[in-house]
Amino acid sequence: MSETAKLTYGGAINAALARSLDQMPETLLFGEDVALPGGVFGVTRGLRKAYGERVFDTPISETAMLGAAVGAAIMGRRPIVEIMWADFMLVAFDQIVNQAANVRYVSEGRLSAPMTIRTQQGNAPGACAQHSQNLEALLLHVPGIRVAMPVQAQDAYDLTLSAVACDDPVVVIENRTLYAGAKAEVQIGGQIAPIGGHRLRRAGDDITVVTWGAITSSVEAAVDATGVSADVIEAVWLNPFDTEAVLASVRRTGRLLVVHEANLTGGFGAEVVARVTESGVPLKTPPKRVGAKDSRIPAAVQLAREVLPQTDEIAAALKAMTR
Amino acid sequence: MSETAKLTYGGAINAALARSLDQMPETLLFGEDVALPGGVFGVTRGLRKAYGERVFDTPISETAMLGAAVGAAIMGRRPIVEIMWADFMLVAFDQIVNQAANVRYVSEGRLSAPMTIRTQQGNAPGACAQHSQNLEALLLHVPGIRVAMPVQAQDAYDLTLSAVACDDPVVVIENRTLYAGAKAEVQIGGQIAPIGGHRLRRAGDDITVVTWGAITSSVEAAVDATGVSADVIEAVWLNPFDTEAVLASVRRTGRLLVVHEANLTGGFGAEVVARVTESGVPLKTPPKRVGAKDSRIPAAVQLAREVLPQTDEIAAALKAMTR
Amino acid sequence: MSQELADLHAMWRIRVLEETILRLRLDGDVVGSVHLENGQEAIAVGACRRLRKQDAVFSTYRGHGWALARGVPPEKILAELLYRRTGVNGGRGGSAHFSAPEYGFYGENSIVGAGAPIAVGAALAAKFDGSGRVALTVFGDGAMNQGGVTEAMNLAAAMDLPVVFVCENNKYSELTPINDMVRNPDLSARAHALGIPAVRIDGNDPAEVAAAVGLAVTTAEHGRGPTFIEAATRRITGHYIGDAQTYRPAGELEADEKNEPLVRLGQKLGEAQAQKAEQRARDEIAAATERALAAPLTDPSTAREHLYV
Amino acid sequence: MSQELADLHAMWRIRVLEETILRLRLDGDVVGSVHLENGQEAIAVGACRRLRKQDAVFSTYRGHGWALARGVPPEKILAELLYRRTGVNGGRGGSAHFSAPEYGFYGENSIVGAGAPIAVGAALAAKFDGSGRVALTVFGDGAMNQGGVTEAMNLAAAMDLPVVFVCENNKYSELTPINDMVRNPDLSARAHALGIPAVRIDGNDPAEVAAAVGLAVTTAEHGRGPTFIEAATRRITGHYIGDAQTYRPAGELEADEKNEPLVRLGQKLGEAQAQKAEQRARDEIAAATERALAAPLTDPSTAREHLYV
Ligand SMILES: Cc1ncc(C[n+]2csc(CCOP(=O)(O)OP(=O)(O)O)c2C)c(N)n1
Ligand SMILES: Cc1ncc(C[n+]2csc(CCOP(=O)(O)OP(=O)(O)O)c2C)c(N)n1
Ligand SMILES: [Mg+2]
Ligand SMILES: [Mg+2]
Repeated sequence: MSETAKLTYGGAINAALARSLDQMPETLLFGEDVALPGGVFGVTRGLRKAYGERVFDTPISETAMLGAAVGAAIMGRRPIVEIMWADFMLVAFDQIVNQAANVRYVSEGRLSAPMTIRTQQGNAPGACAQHSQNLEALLLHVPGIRVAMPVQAQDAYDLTLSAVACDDPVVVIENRTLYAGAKAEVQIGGQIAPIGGHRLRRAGDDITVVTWGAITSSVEAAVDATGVSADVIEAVWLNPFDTEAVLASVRRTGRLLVVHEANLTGGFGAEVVARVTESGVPLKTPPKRVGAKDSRIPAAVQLAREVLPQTDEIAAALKAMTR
Repeated sequence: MSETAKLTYGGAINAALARSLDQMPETLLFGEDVALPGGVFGVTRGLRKAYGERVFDTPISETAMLGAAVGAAIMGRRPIVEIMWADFMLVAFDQIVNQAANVRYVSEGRLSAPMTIRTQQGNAPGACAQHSQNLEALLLHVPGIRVAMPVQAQDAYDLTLSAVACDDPVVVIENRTLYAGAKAEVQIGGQIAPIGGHRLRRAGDDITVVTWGAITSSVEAAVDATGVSADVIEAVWLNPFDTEAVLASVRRTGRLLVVHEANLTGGFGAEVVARVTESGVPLKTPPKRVGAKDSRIPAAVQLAREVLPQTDEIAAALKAMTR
Repeated sequence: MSQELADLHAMWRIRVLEETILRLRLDGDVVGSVHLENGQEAIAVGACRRLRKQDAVFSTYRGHGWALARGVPPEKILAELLYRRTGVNGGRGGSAHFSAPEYGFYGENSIVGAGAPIAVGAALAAKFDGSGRVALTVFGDGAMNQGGVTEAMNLAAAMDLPVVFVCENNKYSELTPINDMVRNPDLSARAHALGIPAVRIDGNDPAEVAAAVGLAVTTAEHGRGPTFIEAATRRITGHYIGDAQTYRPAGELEADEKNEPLVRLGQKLGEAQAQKAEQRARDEIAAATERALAAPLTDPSTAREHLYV
Repeated sequence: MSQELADLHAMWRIRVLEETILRLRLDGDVVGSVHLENGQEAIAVGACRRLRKQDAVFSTYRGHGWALARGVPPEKILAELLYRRTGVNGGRGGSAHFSAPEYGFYGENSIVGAGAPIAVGAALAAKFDGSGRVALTVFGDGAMNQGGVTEAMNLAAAMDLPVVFVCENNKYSELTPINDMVRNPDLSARAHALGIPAVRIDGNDPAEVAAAVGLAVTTAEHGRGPTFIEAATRRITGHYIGDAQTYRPAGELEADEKNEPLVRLGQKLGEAQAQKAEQRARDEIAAATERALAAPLTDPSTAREHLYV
């Protein structure tokens, strides 16, 4: 039974976690500061109180946390583990890539690891190089791991539930700049959708823009400011990625722009461009990617702005490509 | 003063390391089993004896090893650290991505980390999923880290020396199936080249094939078997990547095939395709990538063969694209 | 059959299995890296006889014997190494990374130390699933220097989770002596420091191992959390096949071979009994090998199944 | 000036620097996450006065005070946080990740525990470069549960490297009490277990810290390797700015504020001396702040420099 509630992005995640804990007794929720303190961003507030010991705080031991998630998942629990910043995955990347990703495949399907890793990433003003990276591309090169990246409150709610219900490891990448944004109407309590799919944020005829993550709003702003008639496809699921939807759009528009906040070289934008160009869809103009300029991320706001993709750069690309 | 010697691939690396230790007193060489035992593949044999305490064995502590390399490099040493398998980087990926890569940039050039990480990767018959991955794409998405991938003995010698002499962190990715191969004439003792560049393995007019790593020999075999007139560009340096050379070739051939052993999705092949198609170079046929089919790697040889790219698949692509 | 005879027989099963694998590897039937546990059989045998059906073992790449001791039929292990359809994972795991959950064997792990946190997770699940499961994870002396192992031990201690940490201290990590890699050769001290009860035992005596593991299981069952067992042993074979063991001081291997568990328990029980135990094991493994070799190779067309649901 | 008065003055410099940063942050001149070390100043001050020019400090994100105690001019620290050209890294490091090697301050680190292995590397370099360097790395109680810290300690112990491991045990990791995250609250036991001499000291007494660090430096200098110092302290401010500290039991903060190092040493030295020390610090930091604010912002066009040579 579906109803609506006015929720922030963070609130929508909280609601999805509460529902998971409520309706899926095998769920566990843990991470640093998530239980008694309710999370450093307040996203897990109230859940310990409501659901008791299934929600707990952990030591600062990402390897143990992720390993524990793998082990608990193998045994039939449905752990939801928070890695406070995506950058911190890297101290424990083995447990994702060499462990979680292998469970189902190597066991020939005898075991599975229905675990969800919640994390958040990206730059926020003043964040240092070790707290600013966009790392989805690293995960997307790893078969066996699913990746979702919600931006709107409704998606934050829906994708979190789909991830928790998924019988394979899913990394849900959130964004801390969105947690406490404006409230939006969110449909809650509806059916949990299977993983996959995309969101069409703008519909148009002259260019296809594929994007994901918080920068989606810059893309929308650039489209609106330029008046370019663009399909804006937000890839809320990056694995599985909705290649068909992108191809169908490009077949119509004949142009492809991919925008992500992650570093350009080796970003997932390259994969999107490769899939589209390999398909042989005719293009009226060469495809283009906008991403962070190959660099570490400086703390200084005025420097970070030079490195990270900005709305005007996206707008310029839209105009140049559709001219 | 340059002379030649008959060396295996492993022997060439050993010679390069010996020369580094000999001529660069600030070098250190360490890793698991590298010193007294001479390395599990024998690549570092004799170096402890010849160079004493600068060559030493470490505990099974990749985080401490890589962190120690960062710290020693910052202080002016030139550490060469061996990570026995690229898969094992992942227990300590933080020290590469969040530490080594940041040193020069974040310190505004006041510090640098002239360290070399030697590792080896890829599948060999019977290797399990945790000892078979090709992980260069993960490193190539990280600005601040250089990546080399020698296949021929001469390159193993040359690139190792260029890496050690480089004032930034370099990961040299070797391949264990090559260590004990046939001996080849290797020019030793010549000038140490700066990092960068490519090798043209075959010259032709109808298609450009970009490849790297041990699979280069499958590409050569496929070109030779099909008789297709192909430029085969081996990207021995993946960062810096010789985009110009690739573009120049494709401008001439009008066709692009990229072949790597790594998993297709999110592999560096996508980046190559993206750079070429973004450049607007006219293509006579859509570009194509051949890589491992998105999968974990099974130990069973007959299964691994299904997943990993084979010569006949490359040959088929060459024929189909030039038909 | 006396417990000692049963132990000896169980150890012989492992030894013969490993010898068989060695032969298959040298003959080229098995390919790739293979890690044998000759000399260390008493730990798997002593430990597994105190584990219950609901318990879960997480081993390293050196895990054939643990799987066997846990009850996995030798035929299925051999078939796995031979990449047959009848292997526990149809050959996807191979020698170093197979699992057989239906026998309480949750898998080998080829990343040093990585099984420890996963075992802690299995114990965490037990806190909620009413299974009464105890998770046992085994790793080497060298693995103690992998940070994740300390993290796992601390997490288990902080949460009082039912885990048994077994450190097979065979004094070497691949080709490097542990004593060159640590200041304090008493590895159990690290567990103590985390507040975990820890014992150092003779890992070449299955009875001593069984006693220690039995106590650990009881401790875990009663909600009192993890135990750490440092079991001294020696591998009397190379780390991998082809390892010439030049790193061993003169005489060491000979001494180790005198003290190895099969020799020791065999001498205690007398030649007649020992030979009977050995022969039964040989017969069983020989039959299993034949069946494994006769099984069909896993169909290559299945290679891409089971990546996702 | 007596040592005690010098210590008090040095601690006041840190306190006023942190207060200034807080004000700048609340005013919006400084943006992003900022971690203050109010209450913990005695550790940086006591330690740094026993370090020599050639020594190297590796701190956490909570490192402003360590940089200052190491001799980095306050103006350069403030300018860094304000993203000015005169900042130690021109604003690329910011509050949580700056370095100033010319002052022996090799940087903050925003990855918990990651500085420890790097410090070990700096000590490793000292083994070969004739510098006589001792590397000091400081981290929190929570960082003890990050595996890399154990790895780093073991490597330093095994190789007898000149490292001082300082654990600032302020009893909390962000919002979580350390005692909920470990069984054994004596964190120094872990170092002991690795064969590292370890002491637990009052981290709110700069003299006690100096004595412990002095001994550690001597130990390291003489080739006897690392020392571990667990310094008990309390932060009397939030973990980050905006942290309401609701996780603290009633009365704790008040007690901590009575026992904080500036109050304690101030009372010992008397109001007159204490006020003089404070005032000098205030004057100095105020002047530094003015200069830092007056400096030009780093030119955005330099953003892409220094990625590679
Ligand atoms: C993280 C990681 N680092 C290195 C290796 C390579 N390696 C495989 S076995 C081994 C030695 C392990 O020694 P120990 O833990 O004592 O176990 P043993 O082999 O003696 O049983 C090493 C270094 C690995 N598999 N994983
Ligand atoms: C690897 C990693 N995990 C988590 C964090 C997030 N984090 C930042 S500070 C902190 C608490 C650290 O506590 P402690 O080590 O006691 O140091 P304190 O802040 O008390 O000085 C955490 C969990 C991080 N920065 N790095
Ligand atoms: Mg061992
Ligand atoms: Mg703390």
